Amino acid sequence: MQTHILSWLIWLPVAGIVAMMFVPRERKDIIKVIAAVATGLQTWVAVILLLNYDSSLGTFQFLEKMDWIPAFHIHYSLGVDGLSLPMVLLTPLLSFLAVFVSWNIDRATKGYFALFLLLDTGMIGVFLALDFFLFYVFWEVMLLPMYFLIGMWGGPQREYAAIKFFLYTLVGSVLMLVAMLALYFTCGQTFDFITLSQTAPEQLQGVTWWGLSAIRVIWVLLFIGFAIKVPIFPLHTWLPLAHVEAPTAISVILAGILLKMGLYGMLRINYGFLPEAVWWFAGTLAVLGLINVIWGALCALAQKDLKKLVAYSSINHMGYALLGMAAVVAAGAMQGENVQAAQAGLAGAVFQMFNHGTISAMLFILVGVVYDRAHHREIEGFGGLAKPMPIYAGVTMVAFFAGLGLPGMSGFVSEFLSFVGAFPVFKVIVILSTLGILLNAAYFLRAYLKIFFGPLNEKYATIPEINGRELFTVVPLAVITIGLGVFPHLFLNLVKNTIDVVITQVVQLGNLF
Amino acid sequence: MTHSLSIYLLVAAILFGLGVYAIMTRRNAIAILMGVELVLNAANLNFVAFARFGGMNSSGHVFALFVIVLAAAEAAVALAIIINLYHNLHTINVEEASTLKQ
Amino acid sequence: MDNLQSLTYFAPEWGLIATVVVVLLVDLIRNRRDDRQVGTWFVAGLIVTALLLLGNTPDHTLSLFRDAVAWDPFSHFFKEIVLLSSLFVAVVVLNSRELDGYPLGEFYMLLGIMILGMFWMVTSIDLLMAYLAIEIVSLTSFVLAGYLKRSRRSNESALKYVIYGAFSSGLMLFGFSYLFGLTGTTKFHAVAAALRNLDPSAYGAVVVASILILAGFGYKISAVPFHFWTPDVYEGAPTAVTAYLSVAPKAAGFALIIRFFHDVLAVPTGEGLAWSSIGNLPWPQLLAILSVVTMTLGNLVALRQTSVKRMLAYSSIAHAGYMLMALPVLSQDGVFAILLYLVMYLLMNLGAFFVVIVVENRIASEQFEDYRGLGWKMPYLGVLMTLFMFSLTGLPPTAGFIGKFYLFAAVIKAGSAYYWLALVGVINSVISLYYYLRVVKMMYLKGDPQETLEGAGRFYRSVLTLLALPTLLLGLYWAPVAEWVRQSLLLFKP
Amino acid sequence: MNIFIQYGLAIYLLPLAAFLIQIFWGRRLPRKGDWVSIGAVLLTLVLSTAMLASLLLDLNPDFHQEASFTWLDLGRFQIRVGFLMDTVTVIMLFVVALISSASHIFSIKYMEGDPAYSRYYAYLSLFTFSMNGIVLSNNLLLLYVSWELVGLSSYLLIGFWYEKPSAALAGMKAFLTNRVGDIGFFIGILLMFTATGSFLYRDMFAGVAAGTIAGTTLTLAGIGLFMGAVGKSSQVPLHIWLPDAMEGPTPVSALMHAATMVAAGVFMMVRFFPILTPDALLVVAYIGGITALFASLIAITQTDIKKVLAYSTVSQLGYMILAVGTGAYVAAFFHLVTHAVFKSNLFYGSGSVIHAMHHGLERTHRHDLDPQDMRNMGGLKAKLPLTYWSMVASTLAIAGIPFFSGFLSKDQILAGTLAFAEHHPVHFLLPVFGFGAALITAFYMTRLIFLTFHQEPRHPEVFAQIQRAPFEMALPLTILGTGSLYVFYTLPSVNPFGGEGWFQRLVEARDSLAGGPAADWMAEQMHHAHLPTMILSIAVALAGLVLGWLMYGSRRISAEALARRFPRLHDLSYHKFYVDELYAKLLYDPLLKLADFVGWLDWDWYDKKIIDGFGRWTTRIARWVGTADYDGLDQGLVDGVGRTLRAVGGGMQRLQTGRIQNYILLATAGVIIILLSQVF
Repeated sequence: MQTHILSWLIWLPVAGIVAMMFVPRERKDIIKVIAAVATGLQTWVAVILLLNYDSSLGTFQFLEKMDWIPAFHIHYSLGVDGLSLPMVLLTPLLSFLAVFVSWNIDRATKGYFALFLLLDTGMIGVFLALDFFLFYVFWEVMLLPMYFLIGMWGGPQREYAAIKFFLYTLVGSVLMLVAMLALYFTCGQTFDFITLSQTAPEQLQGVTWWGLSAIRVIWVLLFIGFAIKVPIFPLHTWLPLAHVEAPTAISVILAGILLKMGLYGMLRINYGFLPEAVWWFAGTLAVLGLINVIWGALCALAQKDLKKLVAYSSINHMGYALLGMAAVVAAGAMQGENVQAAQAGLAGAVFQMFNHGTISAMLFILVGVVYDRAHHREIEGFGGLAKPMPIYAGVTMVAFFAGLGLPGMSGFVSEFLSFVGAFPVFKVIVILSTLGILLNAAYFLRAYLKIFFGPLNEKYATIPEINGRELFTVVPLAVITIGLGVFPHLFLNLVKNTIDVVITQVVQLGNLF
Repeated sequence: MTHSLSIYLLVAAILFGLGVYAIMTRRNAIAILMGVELVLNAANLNFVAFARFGGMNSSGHVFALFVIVLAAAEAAVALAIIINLYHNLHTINVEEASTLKQ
Repeated sequence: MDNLQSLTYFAPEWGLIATVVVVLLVDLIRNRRDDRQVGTWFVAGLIVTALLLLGNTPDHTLSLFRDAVAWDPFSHFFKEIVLLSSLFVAVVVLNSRELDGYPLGEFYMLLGIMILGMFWMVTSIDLLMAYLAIEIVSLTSFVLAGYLKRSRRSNESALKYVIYGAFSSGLMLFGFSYLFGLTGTTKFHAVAAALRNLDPSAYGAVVVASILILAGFGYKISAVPFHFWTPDVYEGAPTAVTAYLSVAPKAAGFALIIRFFHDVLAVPTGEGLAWSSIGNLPWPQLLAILSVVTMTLGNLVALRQTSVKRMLAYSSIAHAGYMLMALPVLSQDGVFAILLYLVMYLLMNLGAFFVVIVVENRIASEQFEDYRGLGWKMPYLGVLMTLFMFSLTGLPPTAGFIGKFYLFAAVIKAGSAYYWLALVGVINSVISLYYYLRVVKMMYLKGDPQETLEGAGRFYRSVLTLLALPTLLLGLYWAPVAEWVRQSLLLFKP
Repeated sequence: MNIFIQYGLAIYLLPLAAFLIQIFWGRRLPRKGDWVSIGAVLLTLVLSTAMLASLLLDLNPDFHQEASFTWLDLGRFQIRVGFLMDTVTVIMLFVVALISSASHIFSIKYMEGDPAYSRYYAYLSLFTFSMNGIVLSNNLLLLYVSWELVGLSSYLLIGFWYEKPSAALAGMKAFLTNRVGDIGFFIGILLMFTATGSFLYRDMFAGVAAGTIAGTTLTLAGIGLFMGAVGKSSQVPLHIWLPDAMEGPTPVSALMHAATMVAAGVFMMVRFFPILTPDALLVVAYIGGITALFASLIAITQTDIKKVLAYSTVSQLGYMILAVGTGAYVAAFFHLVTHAVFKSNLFYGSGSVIHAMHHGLERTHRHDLDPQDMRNMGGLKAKLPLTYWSMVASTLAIAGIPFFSGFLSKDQILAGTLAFAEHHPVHFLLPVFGFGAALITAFYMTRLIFLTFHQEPRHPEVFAQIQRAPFEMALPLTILGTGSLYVFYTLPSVNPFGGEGWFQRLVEARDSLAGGPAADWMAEQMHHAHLPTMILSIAVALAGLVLGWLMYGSRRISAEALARRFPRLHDLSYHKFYVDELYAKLLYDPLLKLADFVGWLDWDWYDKKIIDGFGRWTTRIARWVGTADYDGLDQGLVDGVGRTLRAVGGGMQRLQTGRIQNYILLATAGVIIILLSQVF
């Protein structure tokens, strides 16, 4: 049965943009309401999707396929499986919340929300596309609104940050374009994800270009493209800058969704089409994960700007996911076919993607709350805020402890699974990365101490408490974080069968040498 | 026969070289135009020589005729532009016409 | 086919000639105060020509005038491109203030003759015909570039154009003469046949000849190192003319270059449309390198421009470089990609130049600095300019991306030997982002959103919309254009 | 579901419910909701008492109930979690419930009027919940989770008075120090899981028994797990957080930092004893022994009453760990129980003293004086008689005087070390640590009692204002003070020296699965060592008492003179052997410096110099070539690659001179270059 629920998800924000066009730009209230309604409806559709999703299957569901450009075998092809479902749920939710986070945007409101909705479409499209070309188009579509959103509504260095973001990601995506075309022509002229995952591993077998394995060349091209988005050291320097300069809502989206696209792309495309190279690259991936963990944590520890701290914590958190992803090789014969570990690692990575989405979103929203009031983010510039803002302090504590991986919160489960999965294969690397557990706690607690504890900074004696709108944007995320921390199976049941599909792909097709 | 052809070709090549040299070195716009004429006529010489010695049909001659006509037209247009330049700049030194750059 | 018979296939050309004559007559007898009258006649004539052209759509290939001119879908496509861009430019000139105070009658007449020249350029399959056509186009464009007689800049640009043009065509002609000498004929196919049987010892002369010829062609499409005239002429010429020069003659040049390199310097191999170079001469590699140099230079120098118009001039060099990428692969896909790119390029490049015209009309400047806050002052224009800029960069979902996509696809399809070319190409697109984005940055990120300025006016709004809509829509659905291009891939073969 | 498991579930969830109610609605409830938490904890006390009673009825040491469910199921990867109910669990649950109840009740008065009263009770409930998790867990995962949650509640409660920078800092220090240990713990878990494929203790033990994990790996896993205990039970070298943790409210110190939370490490080691290899045990023993002696040495010179008790706790925990290491792990658990009672009582006593002092100081407006400093006290016996007698009982217990509970358990531990040393003479230091610590413990506790309660009050005006402890404080003091008597641990036996009784019958030593000592053999050895140990330990304890009396009671020996005589030693002890300072120098500062450096490296160097400055270098080269335009560098362009490209573009742009003949020259040059390239 052909349903168009996925198309609804993609095009609802566009409908919002169209509706906005008929509103004069002075009517900011109406524009905001339209944005809220569009993303709200989208969230609602996503929930319907969740309710109808059959988690006992690991394959794509709700498939939609239409010819787009038949001559080039390009299709408008959508589908959702366990890898994308979490992000498909998270994207509308965060977008919806971000609308409220940006409720106070006064400058060129119409443009802001129109671009925001366009961004929304691009993001969800990336997760739903089952056609490489479509995927690429959505991938790029996000860049433009992101550029404007950072560049026009950002902080003092916004132009620099915006262009840096744009250039960085464009470098990655054009490499991806080349890889995509190379795949297309070497693997039976198709962009279809499902077909490619079958043909690519066979057709590329043994092909060499300039003495290099074609699989590895394509892998590296794609990997760079995705690594920039994740971001993986040493391609990460756009991130702190973009985060610091972007308006709060955009930081939320950036950290919550955009970073996940890199990992999603790797799992979907690198792992799906080039399983053989997974074996070759897993070690590097784990090392990069380790570097991300330690480097991100150390940088976060050194920050004086709270938002930058949170930004670096993103780098740190992505490292855990990379470790988990690398763990998939545990399922190989050389590691004693430790499917357990592969499942744990991959589940950890996917879960971490989702969790970082909720947790970092929370963190950024909270940073925004205090920034709106104090107009600065210097960690040293506060002190004793727990007194005037007890609720804010409490919520922030939840977010910080979620960030440092406290058990009972979802972040712990995903980090734990990643470690458990990666440990049998990468013992030393994992042992070194456990240092991250300590450093995580160190930078979060240190920041918390300086901001909320100690004698009250008299400047902020009358700082207003977090208001209802702001609470509304954080509480759902906190509930999800704690809920999934206690009942992670709610999440993992959705993805586990797809994880098995990925593992099967990697093991059966990849371990040929 | 080939021997005499190569003489023509050599002369043409020399003409061509002289023409290019003139275009590159003369400051006077008119002189540059003359350089262009040299280049064109070098080609003409080639055409005619090939047609004559190559035992080919008359298309070489025809080509040369057309080139002569076009060269005249080109000269007319170029002169018009140079006159115009003179009106504006009171010089026909091409060195002076270098405000559009970089 | 003999000359008399051939004339029946010449309907569009007749239409053009009639248009020119009508314009001439109207210009003589019209009311001196009303320049627009001529323009209206001219546009009407172009429309008639277009109808004639559409009525004359070839479904097979023929050669006319004793193998001097081809009548094939390939040339038909280019005629359509030329005519389309001419229509846009003619209409815009009608409403531009740039040419205020100059007689429009002659302008349109010259334009008409230039179109005729381009028609012949894209159809010629004879060295002589090609030379004549190129010269016709050149001579008229010299005059058009210098049309602002009282403007020193326009003057200077015309002078440079004429000297550079004459020089290049001289080189080309000299190359032609060698080619003629080597083969004893001027017909493309006869030349090709003769070259195929040529003694390899004469390949050296072939190389010299083809490089000299390349200089002439390269000048037309402004490929490095024959591009030097481009920025200066583009800057000095009236913007409408610049816009036109950046599209129509370039397209015609590509038509000629494609035809020449595929018909003369390459032989078809296997089934379908694929070629290999004659005697395995390494000119495809040479073209690949020229393409890389062209796009890189165009992009890098464009980075440093302070004038939007001049930036667009360099960008047009870069785009020529992108298109050249698809030549060395010598495949049908390559030709297809170039043709498709030309369509997209026409839309976005004309659009960008027209925005420059509007801005020039409004604030009398084409400097980056003066674009500050323009997106707020003229919202509609800003959005369209942004679209054109992103399209020129090649970001989806715009026409520019589709064009680039096919180019890269053609290159990559040719196998791993040209992957490096594709890589250089994509990296160049990243570089180009920087300067295109500078326009956007100036328009939106700088300046005060509160300011307003009088809008572009209904006329320009509609013209720009006509260009912008397809620029966006073709990025989403380009199958019809692709089909159109696919049907135009048929080149005349004897 | 078994009734015990149901009880366990109730005990587990009741405090959680109380926590949730308190944190969200506490402030709006009557009495700020303290009754919710107190009610919950009293219920757990009732339930655990019932369980203990039922165990006492049939005295079956093999009592064992387990229930688990699948928490996560990814196909082949599964995590099962659940509860384990055996005699150890039940006893521990009872101890936790008892001390926790006492703490809840004590706090009613102690925390009266605090603006965050309900938050305080919420945290207490959270702690009880987490602690019960540790006790009930039958698997490493729930253990680790609860372990961390205990850390969280400790963080929250230590930093409860967050306006005080030292308190906030102490909370963070506690959490981070614990995390250091947790890294080892975590690695231990990873090693265990990787080898046995399960988190359940059952499977772990089976794996060790079957040899799935053995040798160095097992030793490492054991040491890893032990590192968790080192952190939580504040062993050297991670002992630094516990004394600072005294910044928290005193009932919290009594509950967590004396009796339960810090005992969690010992509890874990007791649980895991069978899988610890002899090598791992040796590490455990030495760490414990060193801690016992080391901390007691520091306690001698401390003047803050709570600090003395804190170091005493560290020392006693060292005892327990030492016992585990020497194989006498039942003795360790026994000491854990007795210590929980008397040490928490000592804390409540000190709390009572501090409370009284605090109010006294308030009334006399002597804000310059520290209510916790023993040098400001003296003679309090007269004002706080109940507190005094209760504390004396507990002091005698901790000193190891017969007829008090501490004697029984300490005696067993010392017997264990002696027995161990008999068989491994190389490790003769272990009993030395033990007996040495016993001597010093007796000494500094005597010192504490004398300084606080005897002699003349140092500040009579404050003294005059001191009031006796209110009922809510007196109740716990009475109960727990009584609990320091030996007889509660030996029933139905009343032999004050034998140690056998319900406890010994309920908790039986199990054989090591990893090559450690067998239970029977160990029991026999300890039996042999019993008599000499008893004599020696009584002697040592008495010596300590007498010495303390001499120095602080009768003042025959002047403490000040001694301190002057051995200034180095005094300073070392007074400054806690400078461990904090050492760590600051060797660890924190370098780490922060490293972080700053990496941060700089990342932001100012890598990004600005390499990514951005990629351009600067190429520009320089380009300028050297003489074509590039240097001005371009500083203008606007910020991105480095961009800067490079712009510079290169500038070089190329230079070609565009505006002179037509240059163009032609260049074009010709181009043609020639192309020609040449084709020729060659």
